[in-house]
Amino acid sequence: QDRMTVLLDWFVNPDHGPIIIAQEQGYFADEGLEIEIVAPADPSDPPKMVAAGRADLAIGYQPQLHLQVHEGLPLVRVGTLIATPLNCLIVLEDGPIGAIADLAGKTVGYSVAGVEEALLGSVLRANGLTLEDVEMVNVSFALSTALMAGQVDATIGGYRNFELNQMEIEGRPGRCFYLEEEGVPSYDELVYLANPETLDADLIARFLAATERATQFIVNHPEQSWEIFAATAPELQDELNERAWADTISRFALRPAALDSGRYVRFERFLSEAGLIGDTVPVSDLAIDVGAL
Amino acid sequence: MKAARQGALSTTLRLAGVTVLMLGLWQALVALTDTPAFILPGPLRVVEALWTHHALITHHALVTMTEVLIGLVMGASLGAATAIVLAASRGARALLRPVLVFSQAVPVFALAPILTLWFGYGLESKIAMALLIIYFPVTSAFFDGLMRTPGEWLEMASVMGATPARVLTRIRIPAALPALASGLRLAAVYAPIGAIIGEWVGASQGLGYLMLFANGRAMADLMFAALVVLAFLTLVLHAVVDKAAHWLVEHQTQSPDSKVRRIVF
Amino acid sequence: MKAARQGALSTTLRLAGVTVLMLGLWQALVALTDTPAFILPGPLRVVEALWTHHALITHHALVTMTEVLIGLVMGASLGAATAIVLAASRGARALLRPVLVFSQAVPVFALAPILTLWFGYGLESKIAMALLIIYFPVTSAFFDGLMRTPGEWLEMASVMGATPARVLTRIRIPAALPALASGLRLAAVYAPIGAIIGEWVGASQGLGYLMLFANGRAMADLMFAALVVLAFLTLVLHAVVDKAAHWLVEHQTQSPDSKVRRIVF
Amino acid sequence: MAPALQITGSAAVGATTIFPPLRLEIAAGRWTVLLGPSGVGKSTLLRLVAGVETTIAFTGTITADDGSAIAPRVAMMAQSDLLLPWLDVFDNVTLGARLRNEMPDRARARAIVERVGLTPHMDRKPGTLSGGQRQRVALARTLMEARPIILLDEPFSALDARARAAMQELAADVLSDRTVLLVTHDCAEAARLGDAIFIMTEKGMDAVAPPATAPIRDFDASEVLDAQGALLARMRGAPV
Amino acid sequence: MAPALQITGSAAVGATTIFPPLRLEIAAGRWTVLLGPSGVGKSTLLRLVAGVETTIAFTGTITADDGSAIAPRVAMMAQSDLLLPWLDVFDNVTLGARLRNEMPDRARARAIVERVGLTPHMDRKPGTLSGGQRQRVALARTLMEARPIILLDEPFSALDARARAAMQELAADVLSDRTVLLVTHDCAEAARLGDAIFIMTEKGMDAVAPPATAPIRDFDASEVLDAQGALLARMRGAPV
Ligand SMILES: Nc1ncnc2c1ncn2[C@@H]1O[C@H](COP(=O)(O)OP(=O)(O)OP(=O)(O)O)[C@@H](O)[C@H]1O
Ligand SMILES: Nc1ncnc2c1ncn2[C@@H]1O[C@H](COP(=O)(O)OP(=O)(O)OP(=O)(O)O)[C@@H](O)[C@H]1O
Ligand SMILES: [Mg+2]
Ligand SMILES: [Mg+2]
Repeated sequence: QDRMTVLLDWFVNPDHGPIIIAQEQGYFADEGLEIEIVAPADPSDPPKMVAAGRADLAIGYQPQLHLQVHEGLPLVRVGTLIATPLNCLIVLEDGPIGAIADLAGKTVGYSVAGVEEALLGSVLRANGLTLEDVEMVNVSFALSTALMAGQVDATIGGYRNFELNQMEIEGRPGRCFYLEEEGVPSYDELVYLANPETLDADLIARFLAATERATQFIVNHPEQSWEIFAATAPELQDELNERAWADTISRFALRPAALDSGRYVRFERFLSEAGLIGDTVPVSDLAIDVGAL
Repeated sequence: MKAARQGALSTTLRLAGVTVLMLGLWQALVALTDTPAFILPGPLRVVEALWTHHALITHHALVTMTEVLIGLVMGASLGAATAIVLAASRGARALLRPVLVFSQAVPVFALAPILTLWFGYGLESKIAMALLIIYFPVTSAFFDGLMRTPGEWLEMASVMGATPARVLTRIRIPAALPALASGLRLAAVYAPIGAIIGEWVGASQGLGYLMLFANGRAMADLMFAALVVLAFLTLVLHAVVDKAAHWLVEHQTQSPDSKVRRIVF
Repeated sequence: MKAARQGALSTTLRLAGVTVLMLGLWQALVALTDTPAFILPGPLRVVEALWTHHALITHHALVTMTEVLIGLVMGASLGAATAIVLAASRGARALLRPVLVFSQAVPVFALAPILTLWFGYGLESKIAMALLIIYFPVTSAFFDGLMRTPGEWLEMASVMGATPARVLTRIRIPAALPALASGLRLAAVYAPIGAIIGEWVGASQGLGYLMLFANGRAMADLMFAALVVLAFLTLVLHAVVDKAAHWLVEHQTQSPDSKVRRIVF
Repeated sequence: MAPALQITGSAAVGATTIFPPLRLEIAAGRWTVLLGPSGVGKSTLLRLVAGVETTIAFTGTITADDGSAIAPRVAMMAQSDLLLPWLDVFDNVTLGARLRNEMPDRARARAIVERVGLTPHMDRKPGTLSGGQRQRVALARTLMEARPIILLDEPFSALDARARAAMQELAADVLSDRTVLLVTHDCAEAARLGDAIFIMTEKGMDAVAPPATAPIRDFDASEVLDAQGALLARMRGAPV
Repeated sequence: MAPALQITGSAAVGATTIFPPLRLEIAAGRWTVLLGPSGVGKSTLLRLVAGVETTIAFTGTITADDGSAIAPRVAMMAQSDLLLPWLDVFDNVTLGARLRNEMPDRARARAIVERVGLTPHMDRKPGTLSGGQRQRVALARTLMEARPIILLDEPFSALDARARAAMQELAADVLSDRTVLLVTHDCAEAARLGDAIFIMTEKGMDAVAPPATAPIRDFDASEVLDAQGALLARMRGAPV
């Protein structure tokens, strides 16, 4: 039995389905792995901890990864958890914003500083606006409440599988503008990160194999997998998680170990053009296929 | 015995009264400001959530309480010790005091990644956080008290050929106990906040975790239920420390000081 | 005049010494614990970042400083006023004190969404946060001082037929000024933290915002540069309040108390 | 205007007797002097009359002959000076009026400060005054209180002979017509000032005949010296 | 063993003179008594000898005839009792030893407490003691200090005649052979105890002849009464 520590990006939620199911179904054990799962409260911590050697794997965001690598953190993507963007630009469904162009002069809330400005800028440009036309406010983790309470007119950084359901349950349904439909190159929302200098490719390959099996199980048995997931913690048993679970299934990477190099090249160029990073680096500095090592 | 029991009864009654008052205020606030329930739910909804989730809340409350108690004891001890060192040595004062202020000026939240790097995601980092947050009020209040020893006593001690250590233990520390008590009362209120912040930094248990979790899910009622439990625990802790502080001060002196309390309260 | 200038000089020198000491400690800590630079950069890199981004940092520091100063003045005034009300009336004590503790037991962070809802994302919500965070230490310390008036003075006043209001303003408040000073010193350290937390909850300006921003961009050096500036501002604020508190206490009394300070410091 | 007082009763703390049942008549508008060994309960008695004693329980009655309440008509100078360290001499002397929300009589205060010999120190804080100077400030503060009943607890104990004589004369002058109860250890003082003199002992209250002349007496008048000698002898334990 | 002391100099605070240049010789192993009007600087002088005066500047010298430092050989009883409110009578009396990190001589402490008449109050805190009882605790604490130089600042001022006489005798007994400097306002006390008597005035230091007999004298011996009378006359301002 080999021990591994995995840092989630945030509290356990349906996005982490494959990991939880693999754990519960014993797939990790089948691979000879004993996995310790740790959930932090600040999503910017786990990559640092992995870079510092505190854990073997962390869940991170592809857009953030580019910035982190450019700031010199020893990090590399070794696998994919969620293979599409989840991020969306949300407005109130019955609110005054009917199209993105209506955002001129309005306030947009965001939570994790970093790439949100670049993403929003690109979306705005695609709709004839610039960042100068809106006011951006960092509202921390109160995205939905800030929007529902009318403190901001739109939010960016909320997830389509989560915040949208949440708002609907609260009776203030939201409407999502999908970033990848508004000029932002598509990317992997959640990826597995490791320290390239210390990573153990064999361990990681076995880990990914287990999550791949779990993903297949989830896709094949959506109801049963929800039951298993919900049983792991009482706080997960509510309507929101159940609905989010259903909406997330189609977004799990079916081949977690597979690497689409083009995605990383395109996004690297996108960030460079937005001025967030300097010269681009080769994909091999950002992401690897552990199976190929 | 009887008096004590009556006292406890009246305290309970008063607390009950205050609770009702606060619930009323809360309901009024919600109604008046027209705050939506997903930001500030009314007390009824919160009580409901308390009932629905009582097992969950109890579990997490126990975890937090453990962190708080350990943090409080360690923070108060360390704080008192630091104050004594500062009071004892001019050199320590010149060097350490700014360092202390400096260290406090850094929001603990910013230190969180460093603390988790050093202490990991377990109980230790939460205790460290609670400790850090109460360390300064205790140090600061006790130190101020230690520096306020009436000069005549110090002069008397110096004529008597007292050793500095003995002046400290026999005169300055006893004379500063009311100030220490003041610091401890503050600490009792801050220790839970410290633990909560520690949990926010990274935890899978505790009321702080539960709050963030509920917040992330816009479950305002669960979040406020956890908050109410936390506030209640703090209230109890404060009452206990207040009693202990009174005892500490009363026990050592029958001076006019203690008489006042009897008159004024 | 000359003495004052010399005092200021020696204070500056001492601060400089302490700064060097702390930079050394920091460097040693980084080296010894082998903490990677993206978690805790060494002082040199931070100084470099300070230089590179000085315009940016100055801008945000000014915003934060404004919030802190307004919050400090308002929080200290409100806190002092509350302590006086509590000390003046038994009824207020019975009702308000638990409410006060209760209110403090609720982590400000949890109140943040409510505050921003009521006050918006502008200056007001940060001031409210700074105010909230220093309100309790000031109230608590001053209140404790007000309840410790030597009984003989109160007896004398009662024989003289004093009105309660005058006893408060002429005896209890002056006698409690050292305790208030103690509370103010704490407040000076906490007010900046309050403002920072306010900014973390939602802001587009200020050092707290800058820290979050730098954190999101994984720019540890910028984040620590902002942190250092914040700590420095706190240090200055603490020194100023310390001086003011000394003045407050010294000015009103030439009692043995004040003599001690001269002897012991 | 100044009432006569009658005190009858005993005092105790828990099971400990502080003083046994005793009876003390204090004549209206006169100086009544109380002598007695240390710890016999003199200060306690004064505090009971002023209504500020809270730890020692009194069983009995303390009444004024006009039937009105006593406490609101009392001014007391306690055994310790109780000066407020943050007020200067003048402000300490006028404290009573300020505490009652009245305008202090500044001219009278200045006159009294002059008569206790502290005009040069008017603006000084108590922390820098000598023991005797502090006591004189406390005396001046008490004399400022225009109350019919005055309780003085060893008011001249920290003064030299000359200042003591002067302060006795000042007090006798300012407090003429008031009902004064003076506690002292100085037999010469008792002989000089007392309209009535009592010695309080563990057994009770003994009246002693004062000199035949009216106070305030000359300190070296022979009847005063005789009375002083007699008091000293009794206080020192000579057979009664 | 106990040294003689010589004090020459003047004291001032800023531009204010506290006392003018004066000279005081204190004989070894004897009682030197210092009288003087209130505020003339007696306590200041004692504090200067003990080396604790910090606000008043002294220009001159204070030396012992054996050339060694004075401060470490001093025990002082200040004008206020300075009891620690959180210690009971016994612990207050043995405070010196505790502060020096020495084992207190418990038997001796008990004996001294007995002699100041406080054995029944041994376990009480100072807050509940009478003024005279507190003063006796402070006296007992000072007598516990086996120092060659003893400074007493009005040590018996709060005591009745009987207790005062007894405490004078106790002090004279315990402090025989020590160099004692006693400040008092009681001329009888000066006449009874002084090997040498000085009157400190605004102008300087005047020596007064003590009674011809050796102290401690009988309080009603005629030469003591005469000396007391002469001192009183001088203190009250009769022409020198
Ligand atoms: N800081 C100061 N500034 C000005 N004068 C001062 C200061 N401190 C003390 N004095 C004065 O010094 C003088 C000497 O005081 P000291 O206590 O020595 O008098 P004393 O002879 O002991 O009088 P007493 O018999 O009343 O105790 C007093 O007049 C006092 O007012
Ligand atoms: N709480 C208490 N418990 C027991 N005894 C007490 C308490 N408070 C006071 N006493 C005693 O009561 C007695 C009377 O005290 P009081 O101060 O009235 O004496 P006094 O006659 O004024 O003496 P002095 O001349 O020394 O000032 C003292 O013996 C004192 O020890
Ligand atoms: Mg008395
Ligand atoms: Mg004196």
